[in-house]
Amino acid sequence: MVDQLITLPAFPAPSIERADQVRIVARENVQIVGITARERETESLVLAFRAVYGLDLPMKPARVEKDGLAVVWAGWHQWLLMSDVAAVPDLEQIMRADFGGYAAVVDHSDARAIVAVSGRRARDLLAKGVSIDLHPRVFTTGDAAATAISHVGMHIWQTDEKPTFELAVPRTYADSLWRWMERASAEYQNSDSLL
Amino acid sequence: MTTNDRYSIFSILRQAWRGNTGWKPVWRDVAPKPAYDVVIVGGGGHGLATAYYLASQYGRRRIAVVEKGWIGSGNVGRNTTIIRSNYLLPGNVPFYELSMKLWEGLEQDINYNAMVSQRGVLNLYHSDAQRDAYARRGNAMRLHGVDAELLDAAKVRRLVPFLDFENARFPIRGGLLQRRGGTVRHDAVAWGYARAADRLGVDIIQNCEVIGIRVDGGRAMGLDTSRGYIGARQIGVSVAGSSSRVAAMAGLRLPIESHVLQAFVSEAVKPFVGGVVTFGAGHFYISQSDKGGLVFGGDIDGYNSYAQRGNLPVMEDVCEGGMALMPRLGRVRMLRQWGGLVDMSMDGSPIIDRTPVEGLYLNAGWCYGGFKATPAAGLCFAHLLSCDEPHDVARGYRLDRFATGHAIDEKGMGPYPNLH
Amino acid sequence: MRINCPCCGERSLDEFVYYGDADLRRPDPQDEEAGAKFIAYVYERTNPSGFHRELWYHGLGCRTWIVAERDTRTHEIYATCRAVDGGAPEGAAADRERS
Amino acid sequence: MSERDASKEASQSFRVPGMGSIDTTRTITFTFDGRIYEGHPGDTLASALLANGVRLVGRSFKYHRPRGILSAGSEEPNALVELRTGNRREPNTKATTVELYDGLEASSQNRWPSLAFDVLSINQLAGSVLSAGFYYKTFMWPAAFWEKLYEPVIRRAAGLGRAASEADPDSYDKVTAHCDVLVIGGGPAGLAAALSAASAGARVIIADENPELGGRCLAEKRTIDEMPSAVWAKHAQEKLRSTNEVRVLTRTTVFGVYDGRTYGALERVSDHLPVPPQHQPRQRLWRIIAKRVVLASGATERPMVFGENDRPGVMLAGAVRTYINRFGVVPGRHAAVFANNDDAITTIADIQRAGAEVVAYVDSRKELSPAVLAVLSEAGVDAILGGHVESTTGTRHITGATVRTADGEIRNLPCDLIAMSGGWNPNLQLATHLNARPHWNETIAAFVPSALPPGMAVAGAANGLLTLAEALASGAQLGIEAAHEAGRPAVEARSYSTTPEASSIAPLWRVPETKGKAFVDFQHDVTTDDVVLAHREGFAAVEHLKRYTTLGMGTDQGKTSNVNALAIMAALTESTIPAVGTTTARPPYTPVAIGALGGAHRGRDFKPERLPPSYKWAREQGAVFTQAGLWLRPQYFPRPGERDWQETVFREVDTTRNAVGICDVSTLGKIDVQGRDAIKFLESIYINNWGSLAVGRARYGVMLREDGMVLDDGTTARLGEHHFLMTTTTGNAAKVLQHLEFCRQCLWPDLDVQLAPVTDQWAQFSMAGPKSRDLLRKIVDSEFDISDAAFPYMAAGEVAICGGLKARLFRLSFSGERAYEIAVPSRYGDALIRRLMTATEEFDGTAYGTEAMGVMRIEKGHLGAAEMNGTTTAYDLGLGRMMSDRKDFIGRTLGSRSGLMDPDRPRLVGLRPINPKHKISAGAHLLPQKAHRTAANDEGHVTSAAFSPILGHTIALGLLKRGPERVGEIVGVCDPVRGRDILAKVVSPEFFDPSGEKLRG
Repeated sequence: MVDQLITLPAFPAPSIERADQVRIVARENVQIVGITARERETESLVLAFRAVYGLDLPMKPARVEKDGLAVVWAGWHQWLLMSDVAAVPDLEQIMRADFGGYAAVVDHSDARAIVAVSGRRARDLLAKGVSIDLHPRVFTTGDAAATAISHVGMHIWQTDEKPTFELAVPRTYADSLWRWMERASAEYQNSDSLL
Repeated sequence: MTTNDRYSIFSILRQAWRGNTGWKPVWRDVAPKPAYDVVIVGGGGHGLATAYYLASQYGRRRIAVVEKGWIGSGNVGRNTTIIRSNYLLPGNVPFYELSMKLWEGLEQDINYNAMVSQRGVLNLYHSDAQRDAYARRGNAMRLHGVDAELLDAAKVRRLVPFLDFENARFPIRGGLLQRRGGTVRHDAVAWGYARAADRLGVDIIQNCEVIGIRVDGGRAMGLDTSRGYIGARQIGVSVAGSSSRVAAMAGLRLPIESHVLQAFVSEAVKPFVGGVVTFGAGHFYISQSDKGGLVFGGDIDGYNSYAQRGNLPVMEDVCEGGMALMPRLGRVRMLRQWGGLVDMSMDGSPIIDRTPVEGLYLNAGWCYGGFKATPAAGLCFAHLLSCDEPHDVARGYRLDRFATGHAIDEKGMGPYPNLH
Repeated sequence: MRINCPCCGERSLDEFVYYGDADLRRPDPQDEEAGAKFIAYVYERTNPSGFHRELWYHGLGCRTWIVAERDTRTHEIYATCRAVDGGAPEGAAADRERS
Repeated sequence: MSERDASKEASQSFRVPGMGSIDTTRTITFTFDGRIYEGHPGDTLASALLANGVRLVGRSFKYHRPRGILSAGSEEPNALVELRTGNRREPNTKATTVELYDGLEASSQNRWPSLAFDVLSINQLAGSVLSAGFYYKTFMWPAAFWEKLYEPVIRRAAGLGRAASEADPDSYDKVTAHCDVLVIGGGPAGLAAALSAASAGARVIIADENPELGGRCLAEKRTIDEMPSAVWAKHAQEKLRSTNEVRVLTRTTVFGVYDGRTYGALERVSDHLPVPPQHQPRQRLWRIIAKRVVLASGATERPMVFGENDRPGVMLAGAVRTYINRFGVVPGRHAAVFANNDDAITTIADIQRAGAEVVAYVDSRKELSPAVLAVLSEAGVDAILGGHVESTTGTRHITGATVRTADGEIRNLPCDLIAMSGGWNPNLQLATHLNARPHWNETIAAFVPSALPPGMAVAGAANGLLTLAEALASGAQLGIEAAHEAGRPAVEARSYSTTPEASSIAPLWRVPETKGKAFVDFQHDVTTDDVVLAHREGFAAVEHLKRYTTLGMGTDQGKTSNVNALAIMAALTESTIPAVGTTTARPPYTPVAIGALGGAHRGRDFKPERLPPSYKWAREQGAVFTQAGLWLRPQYFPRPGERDWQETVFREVDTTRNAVGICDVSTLGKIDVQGRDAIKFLESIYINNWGSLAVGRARYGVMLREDGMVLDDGTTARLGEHHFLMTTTTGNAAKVLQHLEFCRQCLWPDLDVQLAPVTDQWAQFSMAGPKSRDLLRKIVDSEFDISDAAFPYMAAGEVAICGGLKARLFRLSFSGERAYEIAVPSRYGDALIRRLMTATEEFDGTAYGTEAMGVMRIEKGHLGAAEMNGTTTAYDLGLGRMMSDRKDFIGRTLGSRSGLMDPDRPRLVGLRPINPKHKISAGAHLLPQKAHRTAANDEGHVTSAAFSPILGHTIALGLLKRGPERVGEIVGVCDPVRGRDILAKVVSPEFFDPSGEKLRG
């Protein structure tokens, strides 16, 4: 009967559409699990993970994905694992069971809220709040970064060439950042934006 | 001083009549003598004030001030000109109040108009906790006989209606006001003290950089400078951001880090900001000069630096605070930005003390608060140099207070200079 | 100023928190000189004008503590590394520019 | 001609048909000082005013002398206006940089009652009294008169324009951009550089402060590759705009150079429009991170320093050419040209082509090159070589020039325009922002960049290469090099053909004999006499000169005055110009609106808002919120009929103490700590012992800074053998995480410890009060035993609630009541608070906010931020007993310094007023009962205070000298800023249930 408890979306709206320029979509119901390799166990963790999921935990800021399980580099020997709630009921439990010996496993499903920013002006929009270089020559599909948007720490990665960027932001800031995105993207309503 | 070089409206008219051809140099341009009784290292506000009080209050003679550049080239010419004595801790309040009293009589004392202007200093609070902290501070001031008023939002609104009271992210709930606080024309302080000291025979030696301190048997003998060796019975180091460098010449390590503090001035606009206002929910404070420039600043850049220039993030942070507090500033233009080299101590409070090297004395650790302290720092340093014991109001400013656990930590930030 | 985080790459200043001198080592509390040594450790600084090894925390990033070798006169950063590596950057510019 | 003719001019009678490159087919109107004029799109306010014969535009700062238009760019010191009106009013706006738009409103400033008749212009009669720094010498007696009389008068005269008196209605934006090559300046050098870099495929940003790229190409009659230079520039701009990876930023000024190859630039997105278009910012701040930079910022022409050289009608020669060639406006009908260099010669032909007369060409040089002489004779002008303009006549604009010829003859030339040129100063400001010192170049008699910021190269006039050919060649070459150094393939620099030009100069820093004031700094009225006086009084060092005379401190930042002043001072001190020094430029290159630097972070968006999981619900309840750092927390929940916040808070406390209260405590920091060495780690962080903590139990812990002061407190629960959950105070969450990471990475890197901040993961609610377990029972699934036996005080464990939702349950109490904290994943927080509030109805429970929480924690003597204020030790706060002597921990060694062990230190006590009606407020100081109210008797202060509904009087916590020894004593509670002074009894800080029976149940 858990369903009696209605979950509250992290973001105040499902999406923001700006003509054909930018599309901002809240991605609710993603399971996020953080794993941090225990001291001197990284190698075993990587091997075990490869054995189970056929994925290499990236050793640099990057994102890999296979069969609905995504892995994003999140710091030194730290990763965020992601899957849809529907796909895997309790990702944390599974990860703890499989890798608890090699890594600290922590559920972040509700700590982060994920929003997807896509469209031809996506980079221009993000440039207003993100200080890293997202130019295709520097940052492309599969790349990830731990940085900040509008003074709030977050993780960002690119998933396709539209381009689409996904941002994992602290849930308690989600409302505030959404308002920021609404304001910052407003100018793209008129396609002849001056930027 | 003789009447004909005493400044007054009459001297101005007399000189104007002669096409201003009769004015004399404000201080003599002298070459260093082989030796002095006291050599003050650093021709800033503190050093010049020290020299002046040594001569005027303690009857000392054979005094020199050596300055590596031109006098007043350091923080006395790179600050936001604020004077106040709204401190919290017993180790600080009497000192800064003495400084305030000296400011109040300064111009008549040195016959130089430094435009000491007591238009008030208002610290805004935005929460009950901040209010209580300011109440504690205000009460401490009152117990020390210093003026302080705790204002509610309505009173603040009457005093400074130009702030954003409506849609501020952190609404203004009130403020702590010190009416006797205000501003002073910073460069004039250096020039005025220089002129007054010069009249009392003090040698002010510019372009004279100290490159070594000669120590013999634990005693300081003199200084090697870019203009030759200068013997000294006593050496007073008063060099703000360069304190660690100069102290190192005598083998000393100080509880000090040098950091950059930025300040900003806007284009001149018709005056509308009366006194000094400090934002309690952001890094921003502002006043307006008699020329109309809005003078404002914020937090230090926050890392060790000798570069004397500020960075962009801090400039943006300060202006964000400014726009949050005074959104009418939006179309006023920032004209100049500069960086001062501040000597951040480990507890945010200064040091006026002897050093382990006999004959070598230190006046340092002023953080970003050195300007308002200029007269008292000069007087207390002169006192120390002449009586070989601390002035009553400066007893807490010992070099060994960290070892004994007597830090004077107004902000409670602990031994992290960039947080004070 | 831009700091090269060994994990994340070059980032702008506002992602970092400054801590200070990276050459200070926490003394052994059992040392009979512990008192004096802790005072030096916590309160005394070389505060050089020039080459400085210093600690930065990539707080708005990967939360790594970083040792940077920087000139305090020019703000030029010669090298950075993770603090856990003992603060000795690969190809350390330590000897260079020490003057 | 008479100066009054100007006002009689028909509309745009100074516009020359067929000249200039702006669109004269469309006409727009604007007003200046309320009078309506016509102009064309593409005009600046200055060119439009000149077209209409308006010469008197402003008044100077000190003497209020009539001033006109000196330049055609951002170096303008004189033509400052208030642009726009109301809350969009922009003071001190340079007419020379304002793009004309239909309906533009501008007015002159710093004059009263009118521009034509300004009362304060009498100041100039007192000129020699108001000499440099006169105010330092007077206004001293009597002292009190400064604030009362002198200063108010000075302040009334101070300032230039008026700032808007309402909030700026427009929005601002910030962008970070990265590129391979940033080209600063879109003149010939910049265009060539950008074309080169673009041809190598580099990511290029080219920024120029004007609406079109081209720079002097648009202002001069020159040819490039057989094209008129203006046409070439147009093509170049189009080429760049159509090239991939090239971003052309017009109306954009790069104002500052910062560390890490970061450049600050301001884009004036909408300033050329009446108001910004919908959703568009007024201006946009660019932070540009560039691998390489080509500085092509051009040069600024120097005025000549002669008598009355500030009169309207005296203009820079280059500016005259700009108005003629770019705007088709001739600034006068009878012109004299006064110069010391070849470049100015071209002015003659331009003026003549515009149909105006050149009455004379005056050159301070006796000999000129044959080529130049040829040009002169061809122009057929009266050339006065080796001569000087000594003075001018006229009042509101010039009517003539007084010229002294080489053989000393004085000639009065009637004219309404003097085009002057003292040579050109490279715009090298950006090259010096990182403290580099420029060096002196004798050939062009100007400073040029020497040491440069990392990654910067300087092209064209900015580097002292003053001819068009040099500009194009250097730009093309440096653009190639920059792109290559930025990692692009090397390509060949193309070359450009231009017509030859002469460019020699013989500096003249001031005209030897002059009549009247000879101005060096126009805006601040600094004359040669002031420089002489500064020298006489010992202010010879360049910074002294500037500060004493205020030279170069105006809105033009001394662009036209600094070098002339330096040169004059050099002559006075009989030394060289570089010996006198250079003035290091500081950002910004041109003044930047504070709104743009603030960007979007204003009003409600000043800082991001952090919302607890129950926020939405609490809003619906009409809760009053308070800021806790960035958090918005419910302060109290008023109910209908409650008179004030106090009544509400009493009710919340009372209900909690007698039934049950619910509070959102999700804001407390939560850090997940794991690892084989987690225990060891906690032992080193906390002052108390952790080894004995069993799995499924929580413990209160206190951590210190290394200097022995309390850093933070909170409970940490052991969830598993090597798994802990640490809680911090709301305010210190980030600080504690940073501290733990420091300890883990910098102090003990070998420990096996993993840290993860999980504050946002959990919605955590406290249920406090005698009925809390009954309430809990209603949501915890039945299979979980929460009896006191199974789940005693300080128990911690996993449960399921509401039919299978996994949750964490802790039995902790901040209030002193039996209390539990239940934590569920945040997304369920909203549903859970609603569920709890429904479930609590039968117990007549309540939600409570931070106020009630504060009351209850003071009743229990628990510590808050006011007690843990960074200057208190564990001893001070009565936690000495917790400190383990069997281990080392952060802060232990320095915590035992003599000063910190001093029994006289203020220590934590409770306080209650002798008279229950009396109020104690935090911030009051504590003194001996009868002691005189002075600092000498100050013994401490009140840290926290609240009215306790249970006890029926105010209670307070305080730090009192030797406090614990003085329980039972009566002390004075002195609160002068609130006008209170009462007596209070020193008591134990635990006011309520000291034995703790209630919380153990």
